[in-house]
Amino acid sequence: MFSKILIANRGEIALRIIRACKEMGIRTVAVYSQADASSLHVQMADEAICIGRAQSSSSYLNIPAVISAAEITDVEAIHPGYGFLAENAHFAEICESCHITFIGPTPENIKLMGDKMAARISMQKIGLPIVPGSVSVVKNKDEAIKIANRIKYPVIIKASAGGGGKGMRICHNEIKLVSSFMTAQAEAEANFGNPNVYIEKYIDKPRHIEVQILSDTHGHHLYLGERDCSIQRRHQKLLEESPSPIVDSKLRKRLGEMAVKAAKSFNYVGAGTIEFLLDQDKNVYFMEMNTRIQVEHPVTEMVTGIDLIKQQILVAARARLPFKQSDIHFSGAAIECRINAEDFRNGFIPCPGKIESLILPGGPGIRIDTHIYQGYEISPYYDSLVAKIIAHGKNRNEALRIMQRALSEFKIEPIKTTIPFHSQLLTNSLFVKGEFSTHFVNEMLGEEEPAKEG
Amino acid sequence: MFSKILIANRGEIALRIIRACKEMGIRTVAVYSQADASSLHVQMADEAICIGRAQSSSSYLNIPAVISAAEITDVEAIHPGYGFLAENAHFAEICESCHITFIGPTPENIKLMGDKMAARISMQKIGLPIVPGSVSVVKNKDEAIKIANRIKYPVIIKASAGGGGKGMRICHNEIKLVSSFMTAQAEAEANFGNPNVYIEKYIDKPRHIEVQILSDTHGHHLYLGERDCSIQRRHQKLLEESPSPIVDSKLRKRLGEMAVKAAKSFNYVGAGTIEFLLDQDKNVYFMEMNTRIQVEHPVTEMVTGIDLIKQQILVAARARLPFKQSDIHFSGAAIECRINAEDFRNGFIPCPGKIESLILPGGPGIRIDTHIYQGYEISPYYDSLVAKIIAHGKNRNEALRIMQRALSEFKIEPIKTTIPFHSQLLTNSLFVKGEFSTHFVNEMLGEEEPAKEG
Amino acid sequence: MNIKEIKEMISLMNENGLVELEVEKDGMRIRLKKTASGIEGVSGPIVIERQAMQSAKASFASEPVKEASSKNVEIKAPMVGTFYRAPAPEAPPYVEIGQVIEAGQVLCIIEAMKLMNEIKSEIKGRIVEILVENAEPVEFGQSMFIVEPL
Amino acid sequence: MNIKEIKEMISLMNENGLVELEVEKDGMRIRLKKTASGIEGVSGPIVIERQAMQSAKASFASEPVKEASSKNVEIKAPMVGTFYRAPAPEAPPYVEIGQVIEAGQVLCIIEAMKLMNEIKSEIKGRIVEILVENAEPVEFGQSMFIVEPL
Repeated sequence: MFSKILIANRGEIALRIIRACKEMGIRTVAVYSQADASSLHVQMADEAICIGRAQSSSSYLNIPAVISAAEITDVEAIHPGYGFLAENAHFAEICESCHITFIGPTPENIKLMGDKMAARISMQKIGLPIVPGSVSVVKNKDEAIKIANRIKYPVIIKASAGGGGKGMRICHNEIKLVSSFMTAQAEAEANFGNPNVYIEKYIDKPRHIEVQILSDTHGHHLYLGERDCSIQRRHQKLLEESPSPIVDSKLRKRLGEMAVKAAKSFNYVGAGTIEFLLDQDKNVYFMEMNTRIQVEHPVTEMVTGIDLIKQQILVAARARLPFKQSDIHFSGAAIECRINAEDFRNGFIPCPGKIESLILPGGPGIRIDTHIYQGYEISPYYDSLVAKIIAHGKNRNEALRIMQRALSEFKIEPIKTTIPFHSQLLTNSLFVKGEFSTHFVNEMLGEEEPAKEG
Repeated sequence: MFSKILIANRGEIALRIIRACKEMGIRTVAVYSQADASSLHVQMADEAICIGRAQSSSSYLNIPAVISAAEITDVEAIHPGYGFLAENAHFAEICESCHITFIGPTPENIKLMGDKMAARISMQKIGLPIVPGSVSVVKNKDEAIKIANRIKYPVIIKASAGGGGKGMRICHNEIKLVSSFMTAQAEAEANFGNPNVYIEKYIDKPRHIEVQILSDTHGHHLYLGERDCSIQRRHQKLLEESPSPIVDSKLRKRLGEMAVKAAKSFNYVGAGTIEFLLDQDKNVYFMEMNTRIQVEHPVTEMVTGIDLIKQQILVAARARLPFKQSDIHFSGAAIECRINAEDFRNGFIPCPGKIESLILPGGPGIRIDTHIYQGYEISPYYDSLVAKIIAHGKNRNEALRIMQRALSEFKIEPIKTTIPFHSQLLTNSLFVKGEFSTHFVNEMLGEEEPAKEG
Repeated sequence: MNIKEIKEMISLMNENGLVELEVEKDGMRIRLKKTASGIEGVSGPIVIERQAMQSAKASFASEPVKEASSKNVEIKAPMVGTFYRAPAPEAPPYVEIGQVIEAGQVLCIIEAMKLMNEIKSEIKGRIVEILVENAEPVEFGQSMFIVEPL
Repeated sequence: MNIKEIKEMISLMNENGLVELEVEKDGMRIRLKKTASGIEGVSGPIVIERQAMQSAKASFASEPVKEASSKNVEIKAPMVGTFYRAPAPEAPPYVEIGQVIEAGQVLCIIEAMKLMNEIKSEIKGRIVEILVENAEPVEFGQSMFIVEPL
């Protein structure tokens, strides 16, 4: 086992990892930028090293600085958290060459899943369903029509270099497809400097369901149930829950076994997440895999009772997973609300600033993961996540009520946050009934869909 | 079900009850003294009524003021919390006569268990073991010798009017008994104005083990496992845990069934606690029953997943308990540390004052029940409990590590608290092994025992 | 002026709950200010003000309201209950605005637990304002009347 | 009024939770003001160094230290790594205390990821102090030298 770990991250996830290390008796080294000198992760680690300026490129993304800090503090391993260097295969390779354990998958694991298109092809090969359509560039109108006829309308045109919903066009028939194809190419060129587009079957109002997996270096792979992350806005998740209100135990087992099959197929190591889309008929499509711990991991921890960060550290130290699939039980329901310093009533624009007054929720069924405190200055340099509230109840209904109660307690002045968004969401009758898709937030707020009807 | 409840209490327990009500959709009325105007329970209740001056006698113990507040706010029930009016049969009777539901047992239940001597006699009658000895006043030396010969040495002489260890004398043989008897009478007279003493078998280094029970108005009684509260100083509990490290499932069942038998024997209603002493051979002795919710109820909630406050409210509304004994399962281990504003290094003297800087622990496995916030002024008028930290792990060892980690995170400046005491306790090897009695804190701190060797 | 004197000033501030202290004397000026107060304004050479309660629900005032041109005082509820201006529904009110009252005169009734408690004035004065409607609840310390002492 | 007195004032502020302290005396005026985390505002002829961040671990200074009688500046580490005073274990140090240095002159080496990075002075001056021992780690922004500009 490691005696000392460096945490190459900041904010709540750095604190989360420090907590796991403390409970395991492992000493911790925090790294921080000049903007984060008064941050809690700096205060709570055993050692802390300033590695650069506020800009991430100078600090948290600065590989030489991170490695150098690891060397001068003589750590045996680095935990990358999420974001920053967590899915950087090059960084994982450098760690390896410096004889520092990267707490995460192998560089090869990261590389394979980092190329989203290649990942889908490879998962299709082992029998996972993917969204029907081209997995390569569609050169012209005629090819587009041929593909659309094969996969059936509606279809969606996407920019190869795209992301975040930009440059997408939905087409319900051939006339629309013909008229949209050139426009889509032009938009792709304009937005991404690359005119390449591809065509997929359009999945209307899907659910985003992801499966948590855990793999050790001895070839054991487990699934820890699903998370429903359909509540998102512009591809930013806002609320996650486990179990999903639409996944029954049969579907859970099927999704879990697919996820384990995927992990096994390329000898995955560590904690990972397989993302699926579910259409309205509950058809399942593999989307991608995230080769890191995720922001929303606590909901899985609450319902399984398994500390995922501790397991990441254990498997990185080549330990065997201490349980079998049959040992994993799901208890109650857990919901996570991401409290971001964003003005919900003003297009979710980030609202950094100093916290003059703070009351965090507490009491039964509530877990708080946060790095903020009264007097803390929320920095404009990093993401706007200020706290995760996790509610755990004996069922979804109780978890929702606990969360509503917790939101009503949360005071953070004068910062504008997503708390009012969540309060509104939690009283929406469709949400309460569990009837929602990835379009739900847009619909609730009366915002435009990211993908235009072609 | 009630639509509106008044909470006749303050501090963390008032907040705890407000939380349960919010989750049940019940509106809340807080009452408060002038010293508590900026308290969190006042801020978080739907309505708040000032009922008197800072002194408890003018406010939280002022029955006409509490009842009057209940009448003007038109509530259907009053939750008394713990302390103050919680075990006041007269108050429960007044509530009844004003057609307000007292959320707790019947006045008769409270009265029977309020007389500790009568309670023991009555529990002995139904077959519960009690500590051997006199259950009435011992008039003279000769009677004392007769009793001691019957129950065997060592014995302890206690003042009938006593409490808190005062006026107690331990005697290991007849010579000591004879020499101590008159002294004990004189001390009882001096300390309590009443020379009456009684004699009991002396239980050396016992454990304080209590069983949580839950009874509805339909004659159903359940036990929710035990709490080990042996870590106490001058009869003030400092740390509680469930399960007890020395109670196995067989003993748990035996204690639980005794507790249920006790509750059943006098038609108890609501949440209650049966306190037992366990001697070093694990002989069990009934001590007393507390007819209220207790400070340490969260450890039971964590291991059973049952919200005791919600159950109190439900059974007060004459609902049936929604589970049977066979539905109660115990999961993992939970520990509660009471963080008091007391200077541990200076005889635990209370240290009220304004909280200038506050960081509460968080993260996985941690529940915080507190009414404090940065800027809050801890009042000298009430008890010194400022926060309860509850750690829940998959076993005692993990819970201890989570608690140690949480204690290291807790910052409350410039208030002196029991945090350093708990940090020291949690690294004590005997405590970690689970080897401790009610004398443990005195031994650890090198303090004098409350009862003198005769 | 030396450190010892400043120390004395600070302990004065601590003892008296001051948040700011400014002294100017023989070409010498000292100004001390403490955290966590809602009070910003400073006037005169030495200003002493008490900190107001934070809670919105704490509507009682701990000090009598004093206006610049008057010495009016508030009469506060000594108990929680229901406020009645008259001894019976049909009876005339005990007092009206403008009325001169004697010390010991009954001003209203507060009903608490079915008991009618007569509330008497401790001072002689003139009723300036009646702050509670008939049959409305009052909490402990809530202002009921504003009286101009005579 | 001297530094000792100011230090005493600051510790008085810290001990008593003052946020502002202003003293004017014999054409001299001192005003100290605190935020929640440290001493912030400064005016008057004597400049007080910005207080270090709360964390014991944040040992870098964000502002150059300026003493009343000098304009000395700090040379800080531009990267994390191991500090070496000489190009090789046996070689003489690049600079010694009292030595005059030119702009562009190498002052030390910081080793990071097995690379030896020469750290050069941006100013001409005289080495007043060397704050890091040979072969000790330095973090980003840590002061290594105090230089009196010439």
